[in-house]
Amino acid sequence: MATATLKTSRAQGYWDGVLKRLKRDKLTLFCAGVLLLMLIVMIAAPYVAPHSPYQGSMIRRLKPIGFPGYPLGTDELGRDMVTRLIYGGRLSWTLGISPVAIAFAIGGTLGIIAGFAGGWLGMLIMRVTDVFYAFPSVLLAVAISGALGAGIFNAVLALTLVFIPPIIRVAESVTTSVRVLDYVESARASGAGAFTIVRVHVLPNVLGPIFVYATNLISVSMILASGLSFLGLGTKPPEPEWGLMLNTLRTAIYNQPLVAMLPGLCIFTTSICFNMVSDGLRSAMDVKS
Amino acid sequence: MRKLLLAATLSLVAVTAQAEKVLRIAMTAADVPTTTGLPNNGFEGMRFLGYPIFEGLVLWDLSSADKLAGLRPGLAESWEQDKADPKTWIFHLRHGVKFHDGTDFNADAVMFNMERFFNKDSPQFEPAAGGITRARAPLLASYKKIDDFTVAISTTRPASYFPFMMVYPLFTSPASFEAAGKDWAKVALLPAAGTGPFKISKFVPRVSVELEKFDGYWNKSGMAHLDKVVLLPMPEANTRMAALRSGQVDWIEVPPPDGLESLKSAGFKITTGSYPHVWPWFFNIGATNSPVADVRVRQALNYCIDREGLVSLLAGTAEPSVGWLKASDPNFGHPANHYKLDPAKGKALLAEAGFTAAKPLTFKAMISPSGSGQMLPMPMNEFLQQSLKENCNVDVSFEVVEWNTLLGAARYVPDSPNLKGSMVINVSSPSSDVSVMSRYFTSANFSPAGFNFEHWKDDEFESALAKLESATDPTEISAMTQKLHERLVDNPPWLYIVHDLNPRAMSTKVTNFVSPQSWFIDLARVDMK
Amino acid sequence: MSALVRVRDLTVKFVSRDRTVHAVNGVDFDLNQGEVLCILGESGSGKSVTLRALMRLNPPARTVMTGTLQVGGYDIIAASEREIETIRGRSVAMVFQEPMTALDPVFTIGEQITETVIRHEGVSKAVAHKRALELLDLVQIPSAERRLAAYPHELSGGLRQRAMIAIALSCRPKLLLADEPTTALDATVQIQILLLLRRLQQELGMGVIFVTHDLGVAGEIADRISVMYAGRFVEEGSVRDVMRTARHPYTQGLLGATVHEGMRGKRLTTITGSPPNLASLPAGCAFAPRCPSADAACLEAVPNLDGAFGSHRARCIHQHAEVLA
Amino acid sequence: MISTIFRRALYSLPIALAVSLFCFLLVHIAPGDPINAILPPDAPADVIAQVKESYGLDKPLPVQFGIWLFHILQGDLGRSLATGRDIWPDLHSALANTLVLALASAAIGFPLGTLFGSVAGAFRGTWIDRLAVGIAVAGVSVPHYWLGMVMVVIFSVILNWLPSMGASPDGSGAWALDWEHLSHLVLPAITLSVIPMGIVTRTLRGIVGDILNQDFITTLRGKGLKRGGLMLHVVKNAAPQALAVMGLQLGYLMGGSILVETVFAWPGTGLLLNNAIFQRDIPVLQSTILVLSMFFVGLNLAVDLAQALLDPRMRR
Repeated sequence: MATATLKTSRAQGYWDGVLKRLKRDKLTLFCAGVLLLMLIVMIAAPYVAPHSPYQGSMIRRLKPIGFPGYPLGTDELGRDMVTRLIYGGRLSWTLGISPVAIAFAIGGTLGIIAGFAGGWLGMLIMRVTDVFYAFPSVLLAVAISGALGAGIFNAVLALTLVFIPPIIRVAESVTTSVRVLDYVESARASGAGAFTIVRVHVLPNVLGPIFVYATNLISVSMILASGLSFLGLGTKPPEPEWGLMLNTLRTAIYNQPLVAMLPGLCIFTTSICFNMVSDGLRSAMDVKS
Repeated sequence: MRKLLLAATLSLVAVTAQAEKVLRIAMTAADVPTTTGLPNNGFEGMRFLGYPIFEGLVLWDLSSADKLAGLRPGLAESWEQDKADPKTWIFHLRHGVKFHDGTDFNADAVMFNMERFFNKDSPQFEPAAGGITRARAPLLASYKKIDDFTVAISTTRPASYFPFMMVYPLFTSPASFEAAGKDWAKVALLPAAGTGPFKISKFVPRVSVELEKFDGYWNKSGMAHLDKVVLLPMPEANTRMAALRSGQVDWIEVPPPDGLESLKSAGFKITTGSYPHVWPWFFNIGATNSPVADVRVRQALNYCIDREGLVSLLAGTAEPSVGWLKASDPNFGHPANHYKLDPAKGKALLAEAGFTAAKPLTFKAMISPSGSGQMLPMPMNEFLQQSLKENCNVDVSFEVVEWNTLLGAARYVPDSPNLKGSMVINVSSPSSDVSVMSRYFTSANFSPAGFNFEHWKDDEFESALAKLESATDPTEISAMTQKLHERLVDNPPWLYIVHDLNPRAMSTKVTNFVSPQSWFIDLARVDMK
Repeated sequence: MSALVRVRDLTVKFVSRDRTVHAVNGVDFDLNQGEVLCILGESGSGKSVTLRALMRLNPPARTVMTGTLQVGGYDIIAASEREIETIRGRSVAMVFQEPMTALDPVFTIGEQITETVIRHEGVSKAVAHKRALELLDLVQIPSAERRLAAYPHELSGGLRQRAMIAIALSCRPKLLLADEPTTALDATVQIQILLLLRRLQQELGMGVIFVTHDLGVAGEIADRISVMYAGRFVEEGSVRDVMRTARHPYTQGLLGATVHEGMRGKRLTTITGSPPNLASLPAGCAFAPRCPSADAACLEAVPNLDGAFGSHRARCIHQHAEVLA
Repeated sequence: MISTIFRRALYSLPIALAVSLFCFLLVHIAPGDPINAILPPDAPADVIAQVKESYGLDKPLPVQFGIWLFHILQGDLGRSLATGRDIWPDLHSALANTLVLALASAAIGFPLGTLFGSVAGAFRGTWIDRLAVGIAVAGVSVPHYWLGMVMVVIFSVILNWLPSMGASPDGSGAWALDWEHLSHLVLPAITLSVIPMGIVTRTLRGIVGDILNQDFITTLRGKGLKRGGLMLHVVKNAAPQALAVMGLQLGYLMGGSILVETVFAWPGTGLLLNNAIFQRDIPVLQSTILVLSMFFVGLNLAVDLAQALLDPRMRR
C-alpha cells in the first residue's frame, strides 16, 4: 500500500511537470487552441453556420470565395461552403478520432495483456499482429473498406483494424519494459495479484506513452479516412465530409480552384495541428527533456 | 543496353510518327478492355475494342447523327427469316472478306466463333466472352452451316427484333486461336485478328492498346482515315481532363460537366449527341410492403423531380428523360402521362396513395459513387434527394455501395437482405431497341433469373410484345413498339430522370467526328489535321 | 614550476529557458605535476561538473563559466574551439564512470584508440596501430591484438575500463581526469583498476584529478582530498588530515556513513535530509538544513574556507576536530 | 547469423499464408460478386451459373482457397477473372512500375529527410530544428492525393511543364532512362515522397538527438575529435536504425501508393489492386497482395540483415 501512495504522489509531481512544460510550449498551445476553436464551432454548428448544409440551389452553384452571403463560395450543388466545411468537420473529426479511440482501447488492452502475460497468449497476440503488419496501412484500409463497402461505420471499422496492430506493438513493448522494472518485480515478489499489479503499477506507467502514440495516429487516421472518402469508400452523401467534398469538388478545380481546394486545406490544417499537439505532448511527457 | 536500344527505337518511332496521324483517346474504363474479340468493360469496351477491330454479321448504322442508329449489313450481306420456320434466320455471308491475319472469313469461321461463345465443351470455349454474348443474345438457340457462305441461326421463340441481337457476337480469326496455342489468354497478347478497319498493333496490358489502319479492309468506303489510334484507360475524370489539357491525349470520353466551360475556353471542342441511354431509378416493386408498388406513387415521383435543374447541374450534357425512349423518338407513342415538374400533381397522386404531409413518403435508394455510364452519380442523386424533398416532401436516404455491388444488387430478388431495404436502385441502362426492352421488362425475366429487377408485370405490355415478336409487317411492328412504350410510361417501372448526351472533349486537330445516336462510334470516319 | 592546474573562483551555471542551475559556485585549487587530487562528494554536488569544466566538456549551449581556469598554461575558458580540441585528449584526458556507454558501441577498441592517436599526432594507421598495441600492454590487457578488433560489448567490464584508460593515455596527457572510474565495476576489479591507475600515474608522472563518492577509493589513490558540497569545496587537506580529523560536519557525516578501517565497534550513521536544490540555493551554509550542529549564524552567509591547520581547511564556522581514532 | 535469416525466412511463410487467407476472406465477405466484372448486368441466371462453374466460383470457399494455394505453391499465380490473362506478366510490369515510383520517391524523400532530420537533431531547440520539424509535420499532414491534384493543375495544366498521367509517353509501357520517361515520374514521385520525407526527418531527428546525448559523445569530444570525426561516429551509430525506418518506408511506398497511382493513372500495383478490389477480381487481388506482402517481408529481412552488418551488437 505504501508503495502505491508513493507512486501516486510521484505521478502527481510528474503530471505537474508535464503541464508546466506544456504551458511553455507556445506552438503546441496555439495548435491546441486552433483545434479547440474548431471543435467549438463544430459543436455549435447549428447556431453558427450561416446556411443549411443540405440546401442548395442551381443558380448559386460554384460561386467564388467572397460571393455576397457566401464568404467561402458554394459547392457544386450551390450549398454554402462555410456551412458544409463546419458540418464536414464533424464527420471528418469523427472519422479521424473514433478509429484511434477504439483501437486505443482494444489494441491497448491486447498489447498490455501480451506484454504482461507473455507466454503463449502474448505470442499468439503478437503473431496475429505480425500478419496485419505485413500490409502497408493504406493498402489495408482500402482493401477492408473496399470489401465492406462505403459508409461511415465500415470506414471506422476498416481504420480501427488498421490502427490496432501498431497500438498493440507499442503497448506490448512499453508493458514489457515496465514489467521488468524493480518495483513491479518487488510487487510480484510480495505476492500482489496480477490484476492489482497491472492496475497499480503497470497502467499508470504505460497508458501515457500509448496515449501519446495514439494521438499521433489521429492525423494519419484523418488523412486515411478522407482518402477513403476520396476513393468513394467513406461517407455517404449528402453528409458533408471533407474527403468526400474534396472528391465531388475535384472536377471544379479549373472553374473554382480555390473553392475546390478548401476541404483539402481543412484536412491539412487539422492534421498539422493534431500532429503538433501530439508532438508537444510527447516532448512534455518525456522526462529527459 | 537493351533499354538504350529501346529508347533509340522509341525516339525513332516518335520521329516517323509526325508524318502519321495518331489519335490518342482516354477511355473511362479502369483497364484496357480485353483484346480477344469480345471485349469486357461493357459497351465502352465494344465501342473501342469491339467494332473498330472485330465485326458482327449485322452492324450498327452509325452514319447519321439525326436518328437513332439502325442496322446495316456487316459480315452478312443480307438475312431473312425462314418463311417456313419463323424461329430460323438465314444469313448470307459476304464474299472476299479477310481477317487481319490474312485468312478468309467464311461459314467455318462463323461456326468456330459460335462454338466459342455457346458450346462450353468446345476447345475454343471462352467463358467470359461466351457469358457476355449469351447475355446479349438470350434468344439464340442453335446455329448451323448451310454452305461456305450461308449459315442458319435459330431462336428459342419467334422474334422479329432478333437481328438487333446479332450485332453483339463478334468474329475473331480461328487461325489466331491456333497460332496462340489454343489459348485465348495468349491470343490476347497478339495474334488477335478481326475483320474491321483497324487491327491491333500493340497491346501493353493495363496501360494501352494501339490500333493500326487495316489496308485490306473489305469495305473500301469505310476505310480508316487515321493511321493509328492509341487507347488509354483513365477512370478518373480529372486525370482525363488533365491529360487532354496537357496534350497527352487528343480525345477524352466523358469530361466532367464542371470542367466543360474551362475546356471550351482552353480551346477544346466539346461534342455531345443524343443516344439511347437512360439514367433512371429502378423501382423495387416486388418488395413486401413496397411504397412504390402503387403505380400512383411511381407516377407521382415522375412528376416531382426537376429534370431541367439536373440538366443544368450537368452543364447541358444530358436531356430530360420522360420515358424509356426519347420524346422525339417515332416509337415514343402517345402515353397519357406527360412527365414534367408538376409538384401539385405529384402531391395529389401521393395523397391518393396515402402519403401526406403528416405521413410523408420515405424510402431508401441504393446508389454508387461511380460506375460505367453512371455520369456523376453522387451530386446527381443528391440533387434528386433535394428536389424530391422540396417539391413533394419525399424523404430519400441513400445506401451507397460500390459499383460492382450495385450491379449485383440489380439481380437480387426484391426482398433480398442484400438490398438493405432499398426501394430504388440507380443503374443506368441502354434503351436502343425492343430486344433490350424485352430483356428488361418481361415477367419471364424477373430477377434473379433475368434483369427485371423491379418484378414489374404489365399484361398489356406482355401481349403487345408477343404480337410484336411474331409480326413481320413493319407498320405493325412500329405500332406494337409504340404500345409497349406507352405502357412503360403510364405504368412506369422506373423513375425516368435524364438521357445522357455522351459528352466528349477533343482537341481541334480531331476532325470528321459525328456523334451518332448510339452507344458506339465509327472510328474509321474520324480524321486528324 | 608553475602549477599544472590553476583554478580560481570557478563558477559553472547551466542556463535553460525555465531555470538556472548553479552547479559550481566558486571553487579554487591548484594541482601540480605528479599530484593526485581526489574530489569527494555525493551525486549532484558539482564534482563531475568541475571535472568536465577542466576540459570544457559541459554542454556548450547551456553552460556559463566564470573565474580563472588554467590547465597546462592554457586558459580553458577563453580558448577557441579549435584550441580546446587540441588540448582535449592531448594535454588532458578523461576516464569516465561507465565504460559501456562511454565507448562508442559500433567502433572497435582499436579504432577508438587509433583515431585519437591519429587525430593528435598525425601518424599513419600502422604506427597508430602499433601504439594501440603498446597501450593495451601498458594497461595490462592480454592478447592485445585480438582485443583491438573487439567491440566494447564483447569485453568484460574491467577490460572495458582498461581500454578506456588506454584511450585516455594514448597521447600521453599531462593531466588525467577520472570521473568515478571504478563505480560501475565489481569490487575485485575496482581494486585492480585503482592499482593500475596509481601505477600509471607514478610511471608517467601525470597529474590526476579523481572524482568519487567513495572514501575508501579516495584514501587508496589520492594525495589530497577536497570534499565538495553544493558546488563548493567544504573541506580540503591531505588524505591523512581529512580522513583522520575531518572538520566539516558533512565530511564527518560521510565518514560516519562509510565502512572503513578504524570504524570497528562504531555504529554507522547517516546524513539525514537530501542535497539542496541547485536551482535555488539557501543564502547561508548550504549544508545547514542537514547539519546536526547548525544554528542561526549558519544561515547568514556562506562560510569561508579556512582553518587554523595550514593546508587543512574547512568551510564551517563551527569547525572542530573530531579525531577518529 | 545464417540460421537467424533462415529462421526469419521460414517464419515469414506462415505470415504470407495468413495474409493470403485474410485477403481471400476479405473478398468473400464483401457483398459484390466477381461475376459482375465478367458479365453484363443483365446476364440471365443460367449464363451466370455456367460462367461461375467454368471459373470454379461455384465451389465451396475452402476448396477455392485450396486450389489457389496449390497453384501458388507450384509458382502459378493463375489468371485474372476480368481479363482472362495470366496474372504474372501484368503483375510483373505493375510491380516494376511501382518499384520505379517507390525508388524515385525514396530517392527524393530519404536524402531530404536525412538532411532535415540530422540537422534538426544536431541543433535541437533552435530555429533550424523548428523549421525542419515544421517541414516534417507538413509532410506527414498533407493529404498527398490532394497535393498531387494541385500539382497537376499547376505544373501540367497551367505551366504545361510536366505530363499529368501515365508512366510513359503514348502509353508505350516500356521504360527508359530519358527525359520523356523521367518527366512522367516527377510529379507522382514528389507527391509520394512527402510522407517518407516527413517520417524520416522525424525519426532521424530523434535518433541523432539521442546519439548526441549519449555518454560516448562526451568521450569523443574529450578525445579532441573535430566535428568531422564526430560526424563519422554519429552516422555509423544512426545508420542501423535509420536504415530500418527507411526499409519500412520503402515497403509502405510499395504498398501505399494506391491513392497517388489513382490520381496519376500510374500503372503500378496500386492501380492494379484498386481495379481488382472494385472488380472483385479475386485471383489478381490475392496474388498482388501476396506478392506485395512477401516483398514487404523480404524487405524487412533484408533490412535486418543490413542492420546486423552495420551494428556489431546485433551480430551473433
